[in-house]
Order: sequence, then C-alpha cells, then structure tokens
Amino acid sequence: MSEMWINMGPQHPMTHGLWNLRVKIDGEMILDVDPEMGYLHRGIEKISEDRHYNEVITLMDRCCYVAGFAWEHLYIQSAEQALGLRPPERAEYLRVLCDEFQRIASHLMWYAAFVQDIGLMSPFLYGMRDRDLVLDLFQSYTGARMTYEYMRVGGVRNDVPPGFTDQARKVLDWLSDRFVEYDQLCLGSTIFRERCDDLGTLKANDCVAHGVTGPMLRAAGLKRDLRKDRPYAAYDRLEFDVAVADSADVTARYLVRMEEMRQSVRILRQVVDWLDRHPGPVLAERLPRWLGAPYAPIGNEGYLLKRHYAKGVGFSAVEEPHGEAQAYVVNDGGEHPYRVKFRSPVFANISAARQYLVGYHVADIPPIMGSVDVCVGEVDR
Amino acid sequence: MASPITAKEKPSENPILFVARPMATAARQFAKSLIRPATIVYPYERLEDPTFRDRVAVASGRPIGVGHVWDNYRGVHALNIATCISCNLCAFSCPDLCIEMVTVPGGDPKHPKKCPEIDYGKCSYCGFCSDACPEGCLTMTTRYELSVARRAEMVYSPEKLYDVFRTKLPMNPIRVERPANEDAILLDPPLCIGCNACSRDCPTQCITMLDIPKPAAKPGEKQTKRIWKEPVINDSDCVRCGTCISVCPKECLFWGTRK
Amino acid sequence: MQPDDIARQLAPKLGDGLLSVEPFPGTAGRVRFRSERALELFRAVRDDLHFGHLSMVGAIDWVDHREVFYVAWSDAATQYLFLSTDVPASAAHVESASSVWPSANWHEREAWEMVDVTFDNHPDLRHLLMPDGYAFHPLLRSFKLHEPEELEVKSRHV
Amino acid sequence: MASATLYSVSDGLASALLHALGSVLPGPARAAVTNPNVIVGLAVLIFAVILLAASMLNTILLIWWERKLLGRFMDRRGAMHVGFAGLLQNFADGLKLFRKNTFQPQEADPLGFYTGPCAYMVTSLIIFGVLPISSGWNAGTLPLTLLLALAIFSFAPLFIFVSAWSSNNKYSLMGGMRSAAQMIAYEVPILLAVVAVILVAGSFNLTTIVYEQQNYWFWGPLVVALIVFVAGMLAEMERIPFDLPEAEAELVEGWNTEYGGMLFAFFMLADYLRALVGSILVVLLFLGGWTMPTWVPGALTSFPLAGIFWFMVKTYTVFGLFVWVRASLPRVRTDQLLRVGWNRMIPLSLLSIFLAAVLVTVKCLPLLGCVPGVGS
Repeated sequence: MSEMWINMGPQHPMTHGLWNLRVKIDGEMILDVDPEMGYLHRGIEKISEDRHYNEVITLMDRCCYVAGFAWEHLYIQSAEQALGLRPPERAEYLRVLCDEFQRIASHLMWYAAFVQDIGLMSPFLYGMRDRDLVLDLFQSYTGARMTYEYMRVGGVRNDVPPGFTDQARKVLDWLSDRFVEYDQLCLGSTIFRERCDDLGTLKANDCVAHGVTGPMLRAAGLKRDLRKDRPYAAYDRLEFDVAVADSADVTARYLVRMEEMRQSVRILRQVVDWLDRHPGPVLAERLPRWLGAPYAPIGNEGYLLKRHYAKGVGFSAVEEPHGEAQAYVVNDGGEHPYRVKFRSPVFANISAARQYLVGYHVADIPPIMGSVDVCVGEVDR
Repeated sequence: MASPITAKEKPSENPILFVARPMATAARQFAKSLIRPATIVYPYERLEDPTFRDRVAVASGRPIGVGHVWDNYRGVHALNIATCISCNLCAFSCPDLCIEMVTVPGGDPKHPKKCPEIDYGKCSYCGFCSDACPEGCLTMTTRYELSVARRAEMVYSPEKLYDVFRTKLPMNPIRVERPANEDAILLDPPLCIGCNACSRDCPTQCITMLDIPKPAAKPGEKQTKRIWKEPVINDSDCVRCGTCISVCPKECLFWGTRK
Repeated sequence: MQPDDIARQLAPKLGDGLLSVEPFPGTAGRVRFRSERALELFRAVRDDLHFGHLSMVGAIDWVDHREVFYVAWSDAATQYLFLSTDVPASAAHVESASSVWPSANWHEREAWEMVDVTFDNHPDLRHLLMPDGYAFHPLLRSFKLHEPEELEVKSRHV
Repeated sequence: MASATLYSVSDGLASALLHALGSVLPGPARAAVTNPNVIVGLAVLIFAVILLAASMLNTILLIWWERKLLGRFMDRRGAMHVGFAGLLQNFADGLKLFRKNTFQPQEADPLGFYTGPCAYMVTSLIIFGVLPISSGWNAGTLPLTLLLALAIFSFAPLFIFVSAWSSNNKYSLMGGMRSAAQMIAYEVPILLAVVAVILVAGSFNLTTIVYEQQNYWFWGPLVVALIVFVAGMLAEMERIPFDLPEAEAELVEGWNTEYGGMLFAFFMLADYLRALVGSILVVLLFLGGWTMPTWVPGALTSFPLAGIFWFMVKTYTVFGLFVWVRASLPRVRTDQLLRVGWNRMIPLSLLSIFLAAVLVTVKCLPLLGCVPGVGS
C-alpha cells in the first residue's frame, strides 16, 4: 500500500465524540496526523455574552458532559472574582465534594471508554456501572444526573439532604474495592501491558512546550496539580497526594488516573466528615439582584446601568479531570459578562496529537487517544 | 508527599499466568452476576421504587439507592394554578426561553390571569424557574417519561401542568433560600403621574397609592391632569418581579437600594 | 513573584515596549506591552522569568480596539502570568507566539477565527472550529446573535 | 451404537416418501420414482437439508449462548425479551436484517462484493458435511476428513480479502490485508498442532481420531498442542483477542464495513458457523468427541442420541471458554499477533509434535494423567 490519508471520524468508534482525526498512513504506520475539530461547536462563549451570570451555569454543564461540575466550579470561581464575592465555607467544601466525585465519575467514564478501545469488553460495563453509583449521589442532592446546575455565584444551590454522607461513604467503600478489580483486569493482563507499554510517549518537556496538562503531564513525571500548586476552594485544608508516574506512556496515564481516583476517595472521606461536623449556610448572604434567585431582567435599562457593580475581571483555573481548565470572565458592569473565555485542557492535549501519534501503528491510535481522554464538548465549546 | 508511582512493573512472561488474572476476575464477576446482574430492567423495575432499590442493594451488594433521595429529581414541572400570582418570574428566569405566560380562565376580564406554559422541547430542566417562584406554586416533580408522538404535545399548557400537580407526585422538596436582597424598587417622584398602573398590576398587591399634598399652583401655570397620588411599596411583601417597572408609563420606577 | 519584580526584570529587555505591570486576580500580574515588541516579550517571559508553559491565548473585541491576552504558567513560581496587548481594530495583527511556545498554535487559530486578530508568521493559520471558508468572526461584538423569536423553530402542524 | 445414522434416517425417509408417491402413480412413473438412484439422490438432498437446518439452528443458538454468557460476564442480562430468555431474539434480528435493503457502494466491484459473502457462507457450511457428530452421524467415511475440514476452513481469508478489496473502502482494505497477514501467522501452528494429534491417533479420519480417544482423551497428553490449537482457532475465528481484521476501535468494522442487510447477516452467520466448527474441532480432536469417561454413570451415556447430546454439551462448553476469553482479554496488535504466531506458537507446536512422537514411541499415553474414557 502506498501512503494515503484516512479520516477517522467524525463518525468513528475511536473518536468518543464528534471530531475527525485525519491520519496519513503507510501500511499500518502513521506518518502524519491532523485533528479537525469543530463538529460540536456550539458557541458557548458567544451565547454567554447574552446571558446573566447565573444562566451561564446551564451552559457550563454542557461544556464537558462528563465533568460538568468541574466546569461549573471553574466558571463560578471566575465570575465570583469578577463580581467580588466570596462563598461561605460550607459551599467551598460542597464544591470540593462535587469536584472530586466528578473526577471519579469522569475517570470511570474514561476507564470504560479506554478499555473498550483496546478491545476489553466487560470492564467497559464495570466502569459504567460504578459510575452510575456516583451519578445516583449527584442526583440525590442536585436533582440531575449529568447537567447539575447546582453551583451558584456566591455559593451552591442547596445543601446535601440528610443521610447523604452515609450513602456517600458506602459508595466510596464500594469504589475502593472496585479499583482493585480494575487493576487486575488491566495491569494483570500481559496483553494489556504489551499493548500499552512504551506507547504514545510524550516526555515532560514536550508536554510543557505543547501545553499538555493533567494526567498526561503527570504521567510524564511532572508533579503539577493546581489543587496543590494553587489551592482553590477548600483544597488547602485537605490532605492528598499528587499521582505521578514516570514513563510517560499509555500505561503511565492509566496508573496516574487510577491513583487519582484513589486520592479522590481519600479527599472525599475527609470532606464528608467535615460536612457532618460543620453545618452552615451554603449561599452568600447578600447578593446582587440578578444573582440570587433570578429576578426579572426587565425594567428600565437606563436606570439599571446607572447602578452596576464595579467593573472587574475574573481569572481562575481548576484542575479538571482532564487537566487544567481556565476561565477568564470580563465584567464590564452590565448584567451579562462582557466576554467569557475558557481554556479547555483537552483542546491543548489534542493539539499535540502529532507529537504522540506519529511513528506508531494504526492499531495504536485508539489506545493512545483513549489515554488522552478526549471530551469534545469542552474542546469545541 | 507520596513518592512517585513508577509505571514499570513488568508482568511475568509466564504465558499461563498472563491470562489467569484477568480471566479469574471476569469469572468472579460472572459468578456474582449469576445471582443478580447490575441491570435494572427498566420498564418493569424502577429506580424510584424504594422497595426495589432495597431488594437490589441486598441482592447485589451494591450500594444502589440505599438512602437514595429520589424526590429531589428535577423532572416535569407541576403548577398549582390556584396559588399562581402571575408574577412572570419563572418566564424571566428561564435561560432557554421555553416558558411563555398564557391566559388562563379565572382572572378578571380587565387583567387576565397568566400562568406559565412550558415547551419541553426546549426546557433544560435547570430548575431556575421553580427556584424563582416566590409562591412555591411551580415545582419540579419526579416525572421523567416524556416521549410524545408529536412535537406539539411537548408544549405543556398550564392546565396540563396542573394535572401533573394533581397526580400528587413527590415534589422537589428543595427550596432555595432567598438571600436577603439589597435591591428594592424605588420611585422617582417628580416623574410620577399617579396613574395607578403599578398598583393595579402588582401580583402581590403590595403597592398602595397614597395621597400626596397637592402643591400650590403657581400663577400662570397650566393645570395638569396629575392625580395627586404616589405608590408606596411594601418591601417585605414585594417579590421583586419588576412588573410595576414594566407597566409604568413614565418610567419613574427603578431598581435601587432603599436607604 | 510580585508585579514590581516582573517589571524590574522585563524593563531592561523591552524598554518602552513594556507599558505596565499591574496586579491581576489569580495571577502574578498583568503585563501590558506594545504589540510590535511581542516576540521579544515572549522570549523574555519564557527565558528570563521561566514561564515555560503557555496555557491560553485569547482575544477580546473592545469595539474600538482589540485586546490579545496570553496566560503563561511557571512551574518554579507556581503562578500564572497574564500578558495583554492592545491592537487597533483596523489593523489587528500581532506576532505569533508559536515559535516561542508551540502550544500557542491552536489557541491562535481560534483567536484568529473568532475575533479576527491575525497572527503574523503563524505556521498554520486555518479555521479550527468553524468550517473552512467561514466568512464571519463570531466573537466580534458586531456579530449579533439572532433574536430568540427568529431562532424559534415553529412546530410542525401534524 | 450405530443403530441409526443420519444417512440411514434420510435414506429411509426418502425411500418411504418415494414409495408412497409411487403407490399413487401409474406404472412407468412408479418405476421411475422408485428407481434406487432416485432414492439415493433424494436421500442425499434430505440429508443436506437436515444438515443445513441443524447447523443453522445451532449457529443461532450459539449466538444466543454467547449473548447470554457475555451478558453475565459484563454484569448484565443479555437478550431477554423475545421468546423464552431471549431465545428468539436472533431470529428477530435475522428477520430485521433480511428485510433491509441490500445496497452497494457506488465504486464497489459488484462481482467480488456479492460473491465474497456468499462464498464465505458456503465454505463455512460445507465443513459441516465432513464433521462427525456422533458415531455414524456423518456424511461419509472419507479417509482424510480432518485435512479436508481444515482446508475448507482456511479458505475464508481469501473471500474476506475479495470482499474487502471490492468494497473499495480503506478500512475494509486494511481489514482484508490484516486478515490475509493473520492467516499466515496462525495456519501453520494450527496444522502443526494437528500433526501431533494425527501422530497419536494414527489417522486423518475424524471418526477414527474420536474412536482412538475412547480410552483417554487427547487433551491430557497433548496439552501443548491443545493450547496452540485453541489459540490458533481464536485467530481463525477472528475473535478477541485476535479480531484485528474487524478491530472495531480503529477499523470501524474492518472488512465488512460496507456491508449491510442480508450480506452482513451472511458474514455474521458465517462467523458463528466458523466458531461452531472451531469448537467442534476442539471437541473432536482433544475432548473425545461424543465419547464419555467410564466413571460417568451408564444411565447418562446410554439413552438415545446420548452421543449427540454429550457432543453438544462439550461443544457449547468449549465455546463458552472462547466467550470467557473474549470477556476478559484485550485485543492484540497485528505485529504482536504475527510475533506470537511465529515466535511462540510454531516452536510450541513443534514441541508438541516432538512430545507426541515420544509418547507414541514409548507407549506411555495413559500414564500422563489423562482422563480415561469409554465409547458410548
């Protein structure tokens, strides 16, 4: 066979979403790749310009559909900075609760998709099954399983219901046992190691140069985690370790994500204990009119603009399950954000695709891209 | 600080063991699921059924739904037409513009009563409307089965939402605390003509028109038709819906902070 | 790292190319610079201040001018640094950062197609999220979203 | 227990039918229909129809079996709605595929595109003609049935490649290429492993091989050959971990990407026909075919058609093993398969031949912990 381009996507089992990986191959070898994005572009940044600060939250859940909480948290942090508000402490812990459970759910989703990519059939369903328990928890206090709309500028919508913490502990116990099974199914299998060792290697300096963050960067041995480096919410009051591996390949990414789930369980146990001991308000006491319960935006625009909140900008970053997400919110004093800009970690991770795909086989594309953990919703936004 | 996890832990080259570990795990799972697979056979078994949840939890050992709060689920809305005050807040707060206020029978002919009509083709179930509802008459229920044969059926009229209310489904018990609000509706007195529009349309009847002294007419000034009354707003009853601002013909009401 | 430190380290290299360094939430500070001296600034920030990781490039349309902003991260200082430059709307172009930080590549493509800021010497300035040949720049303020009534899909009568 | 054979049943059926027909016909016509040659012809036809129906039914049952087993491995239930425990689900699926439009890509070559799946199906079906199911339940006593079965079995990659090439799709082409490359890697070790069996049994005839196992099944002494054979069969059947030609994650559906409707159903059916054949071959060569060990109570081995019953039990168990492998192992890469084929499986199979030769020479077969068996 001579060289040819093949389109992996936009409808392809490897893509896990809508995108197109154009691959130039010679036989089974990859010579060049060119990711094409934009099939899921919904213009969230543009729509946000026409929405109230709280109404953007509904878009954030849809930004990344497997890590909605992380994006809500990200946006809320920036918006609070831009508007000069602080949430109560209990809300911060609740946000950590959401974030870490979301990290587990997202990593379980990644696990399911990743093992499916290398042909492991049953762990796919094990991952989905256990993720469902976390979604049950989400549903019990937010009322939805994927699109939570739970965090508010200035806090969170409501407190967790009574009995939640006990249930959360049970789920955490169950999940800790399952992680052992996952390792047996993957690491214990020589075929898995044959498939994944020394595959898709991206060394630390390449990661930094190409903006790669998250588990991919930590798998290259760089100990960088915003939760430790620039603690936000309640992370500075919680004990955990940063998962790092050193071989920078697909196996290393697997190990890092597995360890992150274990660390999340560790964090969550502390958070749940804290929540039991410290009742309190979950929403800031005094909020601007358009930030509390949503009030009518109608009325006299002229008067409205006369007494706006001080102009401000908000910039914040959170450690999303996929990596480092940033949001930049510009408040020009009106009731809508003037400009919202998001930095999606997967966006940067995919943009480096040429660095970690070229030179491997066609059959290696699914495991490598699986180990990147692509979520197209947040790439295209 | 934990030491870095090292990835290299080469599996043994023994070809027998190499299949043994994952296959043993799969077989263990097989044996477990012979007793009770994780599947919920949906139309026959429902997650919202507490007896079912407990049964499954016992049979499979999974912490499924033990203490699971199903009532918080954000499903189809229920509307209590009787207590609705037509304040429009649900429609204003909807980020997807799926709520339209439509006239329902029961109001007086001059000022018809308007209640929300929800288009579930657009609704994103964010719950902002029920959070905004000052009277608690628009809530979300646990109903989640919504498939219809025609798109027009996705639009739930107030009567249909009232039917949902009457089925006595578990209502979403979460009430968002209204934060103390520093905003109030203020009056710009020189502009007011005392037309009574705000007081007439106020959904909570919290605006009363009080007489104000009529200033002495200056010589040569043309007599205006000004009614010498002025609205006084009772802040504790006001739900801050802004209806008065929108109906004010002279734009003399505005948002502000009460001193 | 404080804004003053940054200013002190950057000033000798850039001279009048550096406009100001001011505090900025969540970061070590905001460096405002002249767009003509962009490449020098990027090199100085990467090599002298050791901000080796470029996280984000974006642009804002302020109607009369456009602002291009960069966010860099330093592992040593564990801090972000915010760089921004103003370019006139009539000639919105700035030197590409992708020769200094390869990660700028896609971010600049996005900024170009969204806010219409051209990045000179960019290796591959193509459409990223929008289809090829798309004539508009959606994040310009002049690009108005349709009124909701226009967007509404009328239900079919069946 | 050769009281009834499949051929004698169909022969009796044919002659009864034709004689009944002849009795109502006038003289010359009666003579014509009761001609022995006509009877034999009809008997062969009936035989073929029974064989076809039996193999198809078994294949569909096999798919159901896989779906149910795989479901439990994955902590779910498998097909459960159509018929009892979902037994009829596959018929419903087949009906659905049958009703679908058969389409052809614009640039495809119709000749290869249509003949590929048909030939794939036909070759898979032909093998059943030479497989003995129980004593006497086979088409004929050809001396070289084992070789014939394996020869037909290895036709498939050719037809896969034909249909892949003529689909004019890059994914199909890569799948076809992989299929062809894979064949070279696993056919040789399979045949070498079979040589070990032939050495011990002293015959190419499958029936004889089974009778040779009356006293001890071959899986004990020839365990190395069994491992090589099972691994090779997994590759031959294109099942995980060796399903690279249709590796779903990267090649969409591999060589049958462009097929839909009944043509796809042909591929699907033929895949499972081949899985059935593979399981049957394992049973015949290593697990004593329809024979059962002596410690099994006589009541369990002497009822009518007990041979077929136990044969089926063994076959479905062997297939269950394949399903277990599929449920717990990931897919290997092409180069890894080739490496395993050439570097591991061929030496192993040569070793198994050597072991078999030693065993035959020193005549110590029953000493090696094999299961003593008895003919049923």
